[in-house]
Parts: sequence; structure tokens; C-alpha cells
Amino acid sequence: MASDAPVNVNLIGLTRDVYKGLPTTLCAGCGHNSITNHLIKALFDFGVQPHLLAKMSGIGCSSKTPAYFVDQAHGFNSLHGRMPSAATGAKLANRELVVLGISGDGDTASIGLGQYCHMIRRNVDVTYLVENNGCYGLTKGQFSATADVGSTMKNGRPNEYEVIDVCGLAIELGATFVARSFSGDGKQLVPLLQAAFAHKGTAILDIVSPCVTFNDHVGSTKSYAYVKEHDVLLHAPDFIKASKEVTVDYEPGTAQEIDFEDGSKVILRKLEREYDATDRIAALETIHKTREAGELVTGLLFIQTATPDLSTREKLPAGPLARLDEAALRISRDDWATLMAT
Amino acid sequence: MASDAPVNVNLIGLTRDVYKGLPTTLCAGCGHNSITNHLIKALFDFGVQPHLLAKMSGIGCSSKTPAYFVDQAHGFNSLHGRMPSAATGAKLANRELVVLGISGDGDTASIGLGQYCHMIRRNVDVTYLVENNGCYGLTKGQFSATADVGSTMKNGRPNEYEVIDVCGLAIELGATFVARSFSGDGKQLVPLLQAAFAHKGTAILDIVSPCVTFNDHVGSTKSYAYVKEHDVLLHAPDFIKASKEVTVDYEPGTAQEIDFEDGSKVILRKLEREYDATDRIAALETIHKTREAGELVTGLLFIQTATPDLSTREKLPAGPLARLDEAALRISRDDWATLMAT
Amino acid sequence: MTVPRANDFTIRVATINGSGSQSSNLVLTNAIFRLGIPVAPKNVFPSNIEGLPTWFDVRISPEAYKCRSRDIDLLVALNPATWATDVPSVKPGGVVVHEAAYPMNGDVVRDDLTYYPIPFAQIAKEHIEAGDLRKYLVNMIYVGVLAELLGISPEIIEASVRGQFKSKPKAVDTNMKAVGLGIAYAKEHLTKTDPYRLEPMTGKTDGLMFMDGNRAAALGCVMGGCTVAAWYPITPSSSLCESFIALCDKYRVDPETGVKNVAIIQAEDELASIGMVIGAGWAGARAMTSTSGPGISLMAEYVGYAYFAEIPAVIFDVQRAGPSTGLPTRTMQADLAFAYALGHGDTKHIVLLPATIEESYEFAMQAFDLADRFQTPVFVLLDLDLGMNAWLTQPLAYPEKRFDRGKVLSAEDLNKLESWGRYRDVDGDGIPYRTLPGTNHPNAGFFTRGTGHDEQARYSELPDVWQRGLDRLVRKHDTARNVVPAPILEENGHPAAILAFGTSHHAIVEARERLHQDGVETDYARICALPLSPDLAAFIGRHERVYVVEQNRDGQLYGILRQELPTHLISRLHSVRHYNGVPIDAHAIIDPLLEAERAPAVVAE
Amino acid sequence: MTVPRANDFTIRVATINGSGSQSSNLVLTNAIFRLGIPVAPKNVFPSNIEGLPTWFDVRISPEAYKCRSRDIDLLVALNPATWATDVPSVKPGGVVVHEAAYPMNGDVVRDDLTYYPIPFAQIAKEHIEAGDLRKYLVNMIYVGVLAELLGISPEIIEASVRGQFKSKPKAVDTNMKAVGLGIAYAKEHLTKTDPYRLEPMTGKTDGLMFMDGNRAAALGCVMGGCTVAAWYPITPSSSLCESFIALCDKYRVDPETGVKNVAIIQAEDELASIGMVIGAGWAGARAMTSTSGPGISLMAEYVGYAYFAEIPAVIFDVQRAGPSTGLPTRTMQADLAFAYALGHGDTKHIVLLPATIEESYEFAMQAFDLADRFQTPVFVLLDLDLGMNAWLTQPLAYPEKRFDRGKVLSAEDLNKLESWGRYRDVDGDGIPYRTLPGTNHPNAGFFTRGTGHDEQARYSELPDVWQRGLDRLVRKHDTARNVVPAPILEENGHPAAILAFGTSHHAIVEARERLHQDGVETDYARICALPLSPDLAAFIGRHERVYVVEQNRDGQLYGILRQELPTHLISRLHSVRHYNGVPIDAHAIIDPLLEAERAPAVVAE
Ligand SMILES: Cc1ncc(C[n+]2csc(CCOP(=O)(O)OP(=O)(O)O)c2C)c(N)n1
Ligand SMILES: Cc1ncc(C[n+]2csc(CCOP(=O)(O)OP(=O)(O)O)c2C)c(N)n1
Ligand code: SF4
Ligand code: SF4
Ligand SMILES: [Mg+2]
Ligand SMILES: [Mg+2]
Repeated sequence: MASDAPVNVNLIGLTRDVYKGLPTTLCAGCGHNSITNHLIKALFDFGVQPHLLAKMSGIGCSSKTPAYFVDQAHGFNSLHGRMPSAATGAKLANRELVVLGISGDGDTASIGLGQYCHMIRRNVDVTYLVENNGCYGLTKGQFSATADVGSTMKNGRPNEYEVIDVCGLAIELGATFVARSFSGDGKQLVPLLQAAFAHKGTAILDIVSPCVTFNDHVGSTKSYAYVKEHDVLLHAPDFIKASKEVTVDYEPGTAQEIDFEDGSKVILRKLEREYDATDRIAALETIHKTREAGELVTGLLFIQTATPDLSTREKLPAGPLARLDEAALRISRDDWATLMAT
Repeated sequence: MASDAPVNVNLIGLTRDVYKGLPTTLCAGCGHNSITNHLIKALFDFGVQPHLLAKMSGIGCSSKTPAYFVDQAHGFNSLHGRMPSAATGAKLANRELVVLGISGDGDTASIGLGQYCHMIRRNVDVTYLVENNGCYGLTKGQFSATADVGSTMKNGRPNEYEVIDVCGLAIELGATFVARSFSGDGKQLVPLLQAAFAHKGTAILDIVSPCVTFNDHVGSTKSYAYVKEHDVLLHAPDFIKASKEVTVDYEPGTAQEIDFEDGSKVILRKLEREYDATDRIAALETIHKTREAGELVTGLLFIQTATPDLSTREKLPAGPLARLDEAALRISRDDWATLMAT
Repeated sequence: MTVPRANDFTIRVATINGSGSQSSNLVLTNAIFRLGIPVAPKNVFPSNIEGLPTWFDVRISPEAYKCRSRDIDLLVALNPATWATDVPSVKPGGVVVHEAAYPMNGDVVRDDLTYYPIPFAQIAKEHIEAGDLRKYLVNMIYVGVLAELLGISPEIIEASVRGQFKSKPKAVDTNMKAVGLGIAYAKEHLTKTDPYRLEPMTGKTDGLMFMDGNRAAALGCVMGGCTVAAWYPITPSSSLCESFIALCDKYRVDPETGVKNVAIIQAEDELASIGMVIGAGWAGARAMTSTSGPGISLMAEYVGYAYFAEIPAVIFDVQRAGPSTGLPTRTMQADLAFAYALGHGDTKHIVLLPATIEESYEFAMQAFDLADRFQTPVFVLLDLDLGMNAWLTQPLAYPEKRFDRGKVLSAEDLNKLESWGRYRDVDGDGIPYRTLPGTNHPNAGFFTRGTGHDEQARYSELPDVWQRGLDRLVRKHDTARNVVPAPILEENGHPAAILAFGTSHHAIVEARERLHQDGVETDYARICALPLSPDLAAFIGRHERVYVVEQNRDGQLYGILRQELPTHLISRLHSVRHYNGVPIDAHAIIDPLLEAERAPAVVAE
Repeated sequence: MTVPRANDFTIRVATINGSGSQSSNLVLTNAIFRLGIPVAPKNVFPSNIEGLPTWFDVRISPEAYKCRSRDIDLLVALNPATWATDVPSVKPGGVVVHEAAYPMNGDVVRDDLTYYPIPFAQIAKEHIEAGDLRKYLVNMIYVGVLAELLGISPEIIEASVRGQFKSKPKAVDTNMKAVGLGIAYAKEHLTKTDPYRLEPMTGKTDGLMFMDGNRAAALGCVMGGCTVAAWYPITPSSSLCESFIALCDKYRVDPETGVKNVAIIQAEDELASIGMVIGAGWAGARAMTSTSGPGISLMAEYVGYAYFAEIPAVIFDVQRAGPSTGLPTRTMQADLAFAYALGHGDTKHIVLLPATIEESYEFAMQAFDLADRFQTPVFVLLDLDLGMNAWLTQPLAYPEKRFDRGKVLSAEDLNKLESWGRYRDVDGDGIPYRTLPGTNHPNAGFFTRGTGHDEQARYSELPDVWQRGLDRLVRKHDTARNVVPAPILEENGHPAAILAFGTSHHAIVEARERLHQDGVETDYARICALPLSPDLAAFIGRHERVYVVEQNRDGQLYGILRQELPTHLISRLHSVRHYNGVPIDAHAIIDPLLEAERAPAVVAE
């Protein structure tokens, strides 16, 4: 498969090292570190131009991730819960940028919930990762709003409050790309990440990413053990980059094929269950039913490729607004004269 | 029916005048004014103690409503979008209070979205009204996030962005009482309001309430004309107060009966369609399908009476925390001595 | 009681908002302007949409005073709710044109006023067919009455009505009919016994136009090259972004393709609007937001971030009466200190302080240059009076300077440098160099953060690095002192001086002339920006007594001056404050100065 | 190079965070305390969870100095990453205990230090079975080594180990074994050539205990009757609410029923936590939130609301290094000015400034009385140094006073009054009366809002009403001057004085003693609250030179003093600032004062 082919340079002739970053300052074994590695692979395989990549994040252990990959790219470690607005502004200023937002569950579902919802509503062309460990790692393990009811803290205290499912929420709000995955499942995550890059619009990836220091104990529903045990794969995703000559081979009816504007595809190969990733209601139903059943569904929960993204809706020029000059932006002398005459 | 019985004094012996407030300063014909009148009737019929009523709101024309009813009650006109947190605090301080929160669509779905979601997540025992006109009335008619895609401003500009459905959102988040109604439909709204008062937990009422000055034109999906035309009643609700000796008469299977902790009931009499107000997934499906069909469903969309409210979860005493004294709150001298000895 | 001259008096029209009085008020204002007489309208309106009292003052003066006048000469009373309090507000010898049906009792009965009762309702009932329109047209009747009483020709009125209803010409006739009713009634039933007259003037208003400060600022944004705007509606700033939208729809859209050279987003709140602006500024766009007090409070965290991470942003604060929600439709200058040091920790921002329509335009434009040059948030503080009232102004000048994008390194620049550091102070002015995301060069990238960082933008917790960073920001702020708009000084060697900023200027102009007539001479310095220019200390050094005039309770500029001026100058400062929500007038300055200047000894602070 | 006395030196332990060094550091600190020797630990840790450099300083002094010392006498080097920079930080004549495997080259090689190389890793490898534990126990080995080098008996160490592992006794043996390894190795391989010794003392630490300021403040909240707390986690304030939770779980829960006399909510953010607190305060509960700089920025709008609507609220700001996200695990006093005037428009708040553990407790308790008495937000400003470090303190006193709930009218009170007004200034102190929701009386209700209101809490836009309201708030603020904790004055008629607040106090105590030894005498005033007490101006009036010491860049207290003090006093003020993120030490005060005092003439500001 494309994303697995062994190569020394990628589509744009860059080596994998170019996609590396600073050494991590996170705990050994933190799920976030695995996500970083999968990101490096996905960015390399997809062939993202480092200078066009904008790595943006909020505040938290998860939000430190942008420092650990593609050192050459611009990084923006914003404020706690406020990355969606900054990402929206950056994308408006220069739509050529590949905006990659990295957040945590506290950053997204607690303080950042409003901005998260409104980014989705605008369908800003951003790949948005929630490195979801159900707790506030950086402030030492308090519950976040994505903690499941009954899941316990290290000290045994159970969470009493309704979980906020960032996927269900996104789908309810009309999101156009919503996937859930697990930091430990690169086979699933790498193609989903590439599909997210290819998607024109807000692509939500809720990635369960255990906090080994504060939320990896028995009683936690975000521990490695728990996730491995309850993970239910919707399908086996496979990404094919537009530019690549790859023949996709699957029996009709054994997979769902999703085509992106740029010609890329994601192939969702069927496993046990029937699942149509383009059916919004079914997606909501699946999320609720599986949660009640104590299962964690992962895969591409929902996708809709037709909806225009924010920059398109706003009829922005193809090039960056940031580079327009006086000639393009100022009222002409003649028009000015008329304007001032009235 | 209970709520229609003609009486001069209510269950607690108060006249209707007691439930009146200052004269409105809203525009003549504003939907919010009708809601005020329905509120007065519902509060009177339910027999709410004026001194126990806490009228809370955000900022907006809608949020001015608390000034126009139950003059004797305490009112709290908070900040734009920040009423849910204040209401939560007030209820925690004194759980004897009947907390009635009144908001607008801008106040709730734009600036207040995060607090709205988290109030629901905590199931704070608050009756929360969204006086929904799809625009910012007080700032002269800009779109709010509840404006439907394609609905136009007075100047003809259409809304391009996904609607935020405060009911769908609430149900997705695990809300325990979610209803939608119309400012012009007192027959439906008054019993729903009383049911909300009886409900222990967050009761969401999304009330379409046309803004005659800025959003009542052709092209708006929140105009009187549009709503009257597209309103689809889920059922005919009927509220029966616990204390009243009323025999409920309906053929088995012709209505759904919901019982509240305090012994009150709401009877949902069937109309055209079959609808189970206790089925969360069905509720979500109904909301999405009807919206796609250009219909506006009104009625009690979803209810779940079992879930404990915030004060119960927090194991608060029956009486107000606000009135506890030194004896109840300070560490005893003995315990203090031991504490300081270690 | 002084005998009023022609063309020198103030008309107050008291009506109910939502009754359409706005258009009749503007027709009247315009008609007077067409006579060549300087006018300054002040709209005092309530914070609701319909049904509450609203007042429209039209100041008429040969001296072209632009400030509010405390003295109401001519009242048009069309609001029964305020009738009893409006009449007492009229100055002795004044005139009251009122609905005949209003009760004449209590404080309303005065023997020092001339009353012209007009049966507005009845006239309307008889001559205007029923319907929504009638409510509106009643107001046009008063225009006719005043035209007759003050001597404005029907032709002038008609011209001004046509101007008002440019968009819907068919409204002209119905409105002129109503005006006619007023003229006719006045001709027939009123015998003029008051001295107020309007006489055409020349040379006073030639080439002038009406504009409000919010529109002027919006024009500054267009000409300043703003390409990203994110806003959240709030009175009195909404019309700034709404003007920007209207202008961009006209001048930033390609008529063929419909492609727009601007992105204007109505955000979900102010935390998001400032976030979008800072994200856009980081990515290289000239970005702005416009708000008022409550929005400034909500922007505190992100503005502090932009200060520390050094990201350009332009923030318009059209000030209203605070604290808190306060009086959304009243004016104050009470956000100065808060904006200047917005954000926790040690912060100091650039704040521009326009006083006129020209400056609203010029400073708005300049704000984008300063934001880029200093890579920091720049506040532009207007107030409701400047932002929402119509002011007579010279046409705005076409900009001759190009954009100053500041210290931005391109890929070519980077090729020439073997190394660079985002936060290095290469030039000793405290201003580092930056690159924009998307710059195609392996060394272009750097990491922006609100946490401690060294010259290479690397994360650092080292004490020296932290302190060095904070010190450089002080250096940068000091560099700005000599670059921001300098104070405007009017000096004639008088020992006493007035110091002010923003809209207080217009009251000071009148106050200084009247003080001069009373034999009290003053010099004048007007601050146009923070940080303070060195010129200001020099100016104060040349004066014995400096009266700091401002429209807030705590004397915020006075406080900043006490903090930042050399100690030996502080004793010369005296604070004069006005903070009741209506624009400051000349008396608010004349009275305290007369008292102080006539007994300089007893001047206390 | 001065010969150090016994019991008078500073140990620095350099390790990697997450390596469990915290417990060994505390064992060491406790052991020294058990010898009767005053100790002051300062933990300097990074803003991550595992793997970055962290330093733990143990200050040992017979004078019981509690401030940080710049001079490191004894370094325990267990972090290869900082090895090369840690060694140079040791003072001449000092000692370095280090992992033998570290390279001896570069700046690390000094002939003015004594080195004790220890093969920690190897010892651990040989004697401690592999597994997670080994990493932690390595740190215990160093405790053994120091015990042997400094002369702490194994018994003392064991007692302190038992204290440390109270909760898990089985850990005691494994840890003591590791300690034993260190002792044994030192006995066998080290010959002590350095002068540093610990000798048991008496009368220095009797009855003292360790406590951090956050826990002390939490105890104040319990005893102050706080019943509603809403918070959002943020370093360094989290442990305040977490201590409050722990205390309430123990002392506020009915063991039978499990009913809790408190509600503690982890909010979704700081906008919500302050909203909950204000809602609860309005409904009559004593409510608090605890946060740090970024949270204060986010609370600006609601705090301004509570100021204007007059609602009690207690806000703890455990200050960290700002602006922006800054250095979350470093200390500063840079939120003073921002908190004092938080919110747009004209605002001024009550701010309490504890310097000690006792004050953290007392002021926290008092904050609830003041909030109720003045019906306004009250800030309590701690900093990371006070809040998170362990300080030796006297046991805290049991409160003898009852709650002061302020001017609250009950139904009975209302029966006696034929009328009342929520915002009437009945007593002339600017403080109005309020009723609580739920008060069973027809006149009890009123409308609370952030918009303009009159004495009856009715909405009003009238200019006079607006101004009257703002003026009363000033009156109320002035009343507070004489009610908030007064400044603490130490006067001996010296012309020079030091003025400070908060934790700078501890460095000043040492500085003044050392200055005295150098012949420079100083008086001392410590501010405990804002607004400023009249006593302070009097104190300054009695001194020629007042050095204002604070831990921020812009001299925020200095600035407030310049604003608010009588003009003639301002020239006496001189600003001394420390702002590199680590707690201020004596030298930061001694150096500038020596310079200034030895040449008072040339003192400039
Ligand atoms: C305004 C503000 N409030 C609080 C904090 C403190 N804080 C830093 S990270 C964090 C939570 C992070 O949780 P999450 O987003 O889940 O990231 P994780 O560390 O779990 O990966 C908090 C509360 C902050 N930095 N800013
Ligand atoms: C922080 C803040 N931002 C903006 C405003 C201005 N504002 C007042 S009401 C309002 C919108 C109200 O809309 P909605 O809640 O729908 O109420 P409606 O007037 O439509 O009933 C806005 C933006 C404000 N008061 N505070
Ligand atoms: S604390 Fe948890 S989330 Fe943070 S780095 Fe460590 S393991 Fe990862
Ligand atoms: S503006 Fe609209 S919402 Fe506001 S009062 Fe008028 S009709 Fe109602
Ligand atoms: Mg997390
Ligand atoms: Mg609305």
C-alpha cells in the first residue's frame, strides 16, 4: 500500500529526516509520542511541503507535539483552548498553508469547546487532532470533559459527569470529516491522517492517547489496556495519493471508496460490520450505541467531501491575502475622488 | 385541563398580578413579549413562590425578559453568554431556588456555547429558555449561529454557515429535557414550561421567537409566516401538577405519560406521528430529518427523568449552603489541634 | 440672559426611538448645513430598539464648535414620557415647540420660555392616511414648523429630503407633503416672538462633508491594506466593521469573478475575533478587530500573548460608558489605562487616540504600519461620540505613502544571512526580524509561543533569558515613543495649559476661546498616542499648571502621567474629569479652570 | 572566600523531574529540620511532567532565613544534562557530590571546589534489583552520602524516611537500604576535606511545622466558611483548590449520610469558574476561585461586573511568571496592577497581599469577610514561591471571630423598614444593603445588572444617576482603606526605608540584617493590601528615601504609589525590581541599596 512502501525520499523528493523535530519532552510511553511518529510518517508519505505547513496548537502536553516534528515548519503554540480561532485566521491570511492543529481533550472539550464547535461550523480547512487521554496531563491528571462516566482518577475518584464525545458533537454540528483512532494503531491512523490532509474542510481526528503518568491505571477507560480490549474497528482504511499510479484492488462491495477533490482516495475495506461513512444519522447512532455497549469505535466515522470550506465560501483569491499590495487593496484615486465628493 | 382552568388565585393562593413585571421595553410584536406572557401564565399555574424564583439571563433583547415578570423575584441580568455559569453558582449556593434562565440564540449558540454545553453536561437543575430569533436583535439584526443555511438578512444577504441546533446539540450532549416550541403557540408552550419547572435537571426550551424588526421578512426562516407554515407538532402536551386532583383521561396508546419526581405528569397526546420522547437516537434522527425536509418540529423532543442533577451528585444538604454558619463550616477545635500537631 | 445671535443656538429634538425621528433629524441637520452654517449633531439614544426616549441635539454656531452644548435654546418636544423633564432643561429665553395635547402643568409651566403648541397628532390624523408611515411622518411635520420658524426655504428642505431618501425617491413626495403641513400650520397659526434665526453663511462650510468616525476608521482600514477582519457585534463599534464590509463589497470585489481581496468574519465572540486576528497577523495579513469595553476585557489573554510573542494586530475600541455592560449607548474615555496595559504580567501597548474624523482615518491607516513595524498589538481608541455621531469634516486625503510592512525577511534575505534569530535585537531598537509562514526557505521556520523563549525562539526557562526578553520589549516600547503620532502643541508662552486626548478636544477648543474672553489664557497639548512622546515632558516643563482633561472617573491619563513623567513635573498636573455618559461640553472645562486660575494658590489636585 | 560556619550553607540538588528526587529531597529537608536547624527549601522545577532539569535548594541558616540564597555551597549533581552549567554555579570553596561517571572537563574543572565522585548508577545496579524503583532509589543514595558527609545520624534519617512514607510503610525499608548504601560508600571511599557540617540546635524550630501557602490558604477557606468553590486547574494554583478538596472531604462531609457542606466544581474554564463564584456570591454563599495570571485575564469581564453590580467574590491569584503563558513554574509578582484595576472602564478592587504562611491563612479567611462587607471581589495574591514551597511556620491559630456577613437584610429587617434601596448609601460609607435570593418578603427582590442603575436598582441611563453610582463606588473603596489589613511598619527613625509586599519580605529580612552589618540602616514598611492605607503616606512622609522592592519588571507597586500618594512624597520613592522568575534573594536588594545609600546624592529613579 502507498503509505507502507519503503522509500528513501517522498513524492516531493524529501527524506524522512526533514519531517522530524526536536526530541520530545513528554513522558516516556506517552501516547502523544506515538502520534508524533505516525504524524511524521503521514506527512512524509503525503509529501507535505515543510515551508507550507503551519503547526498550530493550544496548551497542554498534547499541544507541545508541534515542536517534535517538521522542524523547518512554522509553529504556533497558542493559548489554552484558543487554537481554532488562530488557525482560522492563519488559513484566511494564507490559504496555501497546510494548517495542522493539535489539541488535547481538555484544550478542546473544556475551555476550547466553543471555538471547536464554531470552527467546525465554518468548515475551516484544517486538520484538527485531539490527542485524547481523558485528563489534564500537564496539570497533573484532573478529569477532562471527555472522561467517561465512571472512569476513575488515579486516586480512585470516579467521574460523575456526562462525557463530551468530540466526534458525536462534530457530526451533530455538521462536520465534514470525523474520524476516531488510537495512538497505538498506526496502521489505521496513518491513512486517516493522510485522508484528513487531502480533505478540503475541517477534518476532526479524535485519537485516544493514553497518559501513562496519570490515566493509565485500572479503572480508567483511556488506558492502553482498556482501549486495546474495547477497540472496535469500523473498517480498514487505506489512502491513495492522487499523484501516485496505484491500482486499487478490492472486490466490489468489499470496500467503500471516498474520492477527494485533489484526486486522492481513501478506501475503507469492510471488516465485520456494514458501515456507510457518508451517513450522518447512522454515524451518530453508531457512536451512541457503541458507547452504551462499552465499545470504542475507531475508523472514519463520517465524511462529506462536497461542502465548500471557509475560504471558498468567502470567495478568497487563490493566493495568500497576506501578500496583496497597495495596488490590489487600496481604492483607486478616481473612486476615492468620487467617494469624497458625496 | 389544569393549565387552562380559570382561577383567580393559584395553588399557593397568589393572584396572577403577582407574576407580572415591569412594562416591556421591547418592540411591539416581538416574539419575546409573547413568551413573557406564556411564562407568567406557566409560573402562575405552577404556583412558583416568587421569593424562591431566581430570574437569570445573559445579554440581549431576550435577556431583558426577566424584568417583565414576577417583579418580586430576584433578577440577575448577567453577561453576554455567561448566564449558565452564574445560574450554576446560584443553584449550588441555594438549591431551594427555582432557577429560571432566559437567553437568546446569540447569547447561547455564539458567545455562550461552551457554558451552555457544560451546564447541560452537569445537569444543573435550571429551566433554560432560548428565545430564538436567528439573529442579534439588540445589535440590529446580524446573523446568529442558529440562522438556517440560506436564510437571509433584511439586506438580502444569505447565511452561509451550518446552523447550530441547540436542541440537537443538547440531546447529543446527554441533556435530560429538551423541548422546542414557538412564541406564538401558548397552548403548547405553557405546559412545556411547567414540565420544565417540574423536571429535576437542566430543561432546555428552544423557543422560536420572531424578531419583527430585523428578522421577520420573506427569506427569513425565523419569521412568523415561515414558522406558522413549517411548524410540525410532535404531540399535544398537557401538564398535570402533582398537588392537583386531576384524573387524566386518554385511551391507552393515544398518549405518552411522563412522571416527574414531585408527582407531576406531562401527557403527550399523539397527533399524526408516532413519537417516543424517551428515545435519544430517535430524537436526533427526527431533528435532522425534519430539518432537511424544511420542517420545524416542536414539542417535547426528549426527556429522561432518572438522571440525578448537579446538587444531588454533589451530595449537597437539603437546605441552602448560603445559610450555613461557623458551627457547620469550621473544623472543630479538637480536629484543629490534631491537624496543627502534625 | 444673553440675547442669542442668529446661527448661534442649539436645538434639541426629544422623541421616541424607533419612531423614525432619525431621518427628520438628519433632514433638519442637512438643511442647516446647506445654508452654509456649521452644525454639529449629537444623537443621545437609548440601549434598546424601540419605544424609549431619545434626544437629538443640533448645535449651530458660526465658530463651527463641534462639541455638545449644555444650553438648549430650542426644544422640539415629541415625547410625552420626557415632556415634564425636557422643558426644564431649556435655557431661559428659549423656545419650546411641542405637541399641543401635552399637559401644561408643574415644572413645564415657565414664563421665561416661548411656547409654540402644534397639534401634530391631529394634523397627521387629518392629512396623512393611516398606517405605519404616519408615525414616521409626524416627525417630518416638525421639520416644516422649524423651517418656517427659523427661516429655512422649502427648496433647501426639499434638497435635503432628496439627499436623505436618495435610495427611495418615491418617499420624497410623502415626506415633503408632511413638511408642507408643518410649514402651512406654522404660517397660519404661529406668530414668531423668539429671536432665533438662521441666516445663510458663506466660507464656513465650503467643501466639508458629514462623516462618522467609525466610517472614517473603516476607510482607514481599506486604505491601510487590512485583508482580514474578525469582529463580534457590539454597540458602539458595530458600524465600524459594517462600514468596512460595505466598502469592501464595493471596492475589494472583482466584478467579474466575485473574488474578494478581503476576509471579514463575524466571530462567535471576542475571544475568537482576537484569536483570528492574531492568527492572521502571524501568517502575515494586516488584520483588525473592532469592539468596545466588554470585548476588550475578553481579549486580555490573547492581547497579552501577542505582546509577548510579538504578533501584529490592530484593535479598535470604540469606547462606551463602563465599567461592565454600563451604558452601551453613552460615551466615555474610560478604557485608556486598561487598554494600555492589557493582559496579566508586565505589558505595555501602543495606543492611538484620534480626536477627529481625519485622525480616525489617518490613525486607522497608520495603525497597520505600526503593528507591522513593532510586531505588536496596536489599539485605536475612539469613543461613541466620535464613532457614531455625524461630524463635519474636510474630505479625507488619498494616502501618498506605501505600506510599511516592517522587518520581514524574505527567502532571498535569508539566503544572504547565514543565520538569523526571530527574537534577536539586531538593530538595537528592540525590534526583531520575522519571517512569514509559507516563506520557501529551510531556515524560515520558527516556533511562536506565549512561554519563555530565547533569541532563536527556542523554549527556555533560564532566568537570564527570561529577563533579557522582557527588557528587550521595554526597549521596543521606548523606540515607539518617537514613532507614534506626536502630541499636538499650541503654545503662546502662557503659564497655564490644558492637556487632553480624543474627543475632549472639541470642548477644549470652545472652552479656550471662552476662557480667553474671560481673560484666562491657556496653552494646549493634545496627546495622540501612548507611549508618551518626550515632547510632552518638555511641554509640561514649560508650564506651571497643566490641567489634564479627560472623560473618565479615575483620571486615567492623569494617572499615567504621574507614573511616567519625571517626578519634578508631577506637581504641575491637575485632573479635570467628566464622566456622566454624555459628551463633555465647554462648561465642564471652563468652570474648574476659572476657579483654579483665578486662585492658582489654592489649586489642589 | 569566607569560611562558612556550621549550619549556615545552601545545598542544591540537581536532578531530572519525574525521577522521584522529590521524596529524597524532602527526606533530607526533614532530617535537617529534625536536628533543630532552620531550613528553607526552594523547588525550581520545569513546566513538564518528566525528563527535564529540576533543582531543589535547601537553605540552612541559624538566622532562619526563608529566602532563596544565590550562593550555592554544596551541589548534588545527578543530572548529566545540566552538569556542565551546575558546577560553575557553585560558590568558591564549595562542594560537589556527583555521579562519578560524569565527564571532568571544561568549566566543570575548578580548583576551588571539593569533588566527591560517587558511582550512583553502579551502586544501584549492583545492590538494587532492576525495575522502576531503581530510578527512584538512586536519589536515596545521595541522601545517605550527605548524611555521612554533613553528620546526620542514621536514626534521624530513618525517622524522616518514616515521616515521608507514612502512607506506605513497606517503602521505608527499601528506601533506608538505599540510604544505607550511600552512607556505606561515603564511609568507605570519601575523606571529608570540606568545612560544611550540621550540628543539632535547640530553640530555633520548636513547635514549627512545614506548610505551603496554598494549603494555608485552603485552610483559610475552610475556616472562612467558603461553601462554593469553582476552579480550573492551572499551575501554580491547582494545589490550593486540591488542598481545599482534601480538607473538605475530611471535615465537611457527614460521615453517616455523606452529605457535603460544600460544593467544589471543576469548571470548564476560568470564565465559567468566576461566573459560578459570582452567581453563588449573589445567592449568598461565600464563594471562591483560585487561578493564576492567564485565568485573571479571562476573568476580567466578570470581575468588572461584580465590581459594578456589587457582588462578593474571593479570587486567589497564585502568581507565576508572566506576561502570557510565560513561565508556569516560575515566580513573579507581576499581576498586582492588573488585578487592582481589572476590567474595562473605571474599576478598583481590594487586593490582599500575604507574605507568610500565617498570612496566607489569615488573609484567605479575612477575604470572605471583606468580600461580604464590601460586596465586591477581593483578590488574594500569592505567588508560586509562597504557594508551592514548603515553609517553616508556627501552627495556625484557631479563629476567634465569627463571620462578618456584612449588610444583609433579612425578612425581619425588611418588616421594620417601610422602604429600602439596594444601592442606597444609607450609612455614608458607600456600602449599600442587600438581600439574598430566597428571602421570604415581598420587598426583598431586586434586579442585579451590569448596566446603569439607580439607588432602587432600576435601570437608568440618566447622566446624574450614572455619575452618582460611580462616585459611590469610590466612596466605598475609600472606606476600605481603613478596614483592609494595615501595612506593617518597622521604624527606628532611619532616613532610608524599604517598602515591599508579599514574598519579597523574606529577602528583605536578610538584606536589612546584612545592610546593618555594612553600616546601612533601614526602616521597613510592608504593604498587606490595596487600597493603600493612610498610614503608608505618613510612613513615607517620615523618610527621605524609600526603596520600593518588588518582583516584577515595571515596578507596579511603585507605579501605584506614584499615582496615589500626595505629590510631595513621590520624589522619595526609588524602584528596585527583580524579575527573572526565581524568588528574589538578599543580594537583589543589598546591591542597589549599598550603591544608592553610599551615594544618596546621585540616586536617580
Ligand atoms: C487559561 C488557562 N487556564 C489553565 C491553564 C493550565 N493548563 C495548562 S494545560 C491544561 C490542560 C491540558 O489538558 P489537555 O488539553 O487534555 O492536554 P494534555 O496535557 O492532557 O495532553 C491546563 C488546564 C492554562 N495554561 N491556561
Ligand atoms: C461581550 C459582549 N459582546 C458583545 C455584546 C453586544 N451584544 C449585546 S446583545 C448581543 C446579541 C444578542 O443576541 P441574542 O442573544 O440572540 O438576543 P436577541 O437580542 O436576539 O434577543 C450582543 C452581541 C455584549 N453585550 N457583550
Ligand atoms: S503527563 Fe501524561 S499526557 Fe503529559 S506527557 Fe506525561 S504521559 Fe503524556
Ligand atoms: S429588535 Fe427584535 S428581538 Fe429586539 S425587541 Fe425588537 S423585535 Fe424583539
Ligand atoms: Mg488530555
Ligand atoms: Mg437572537
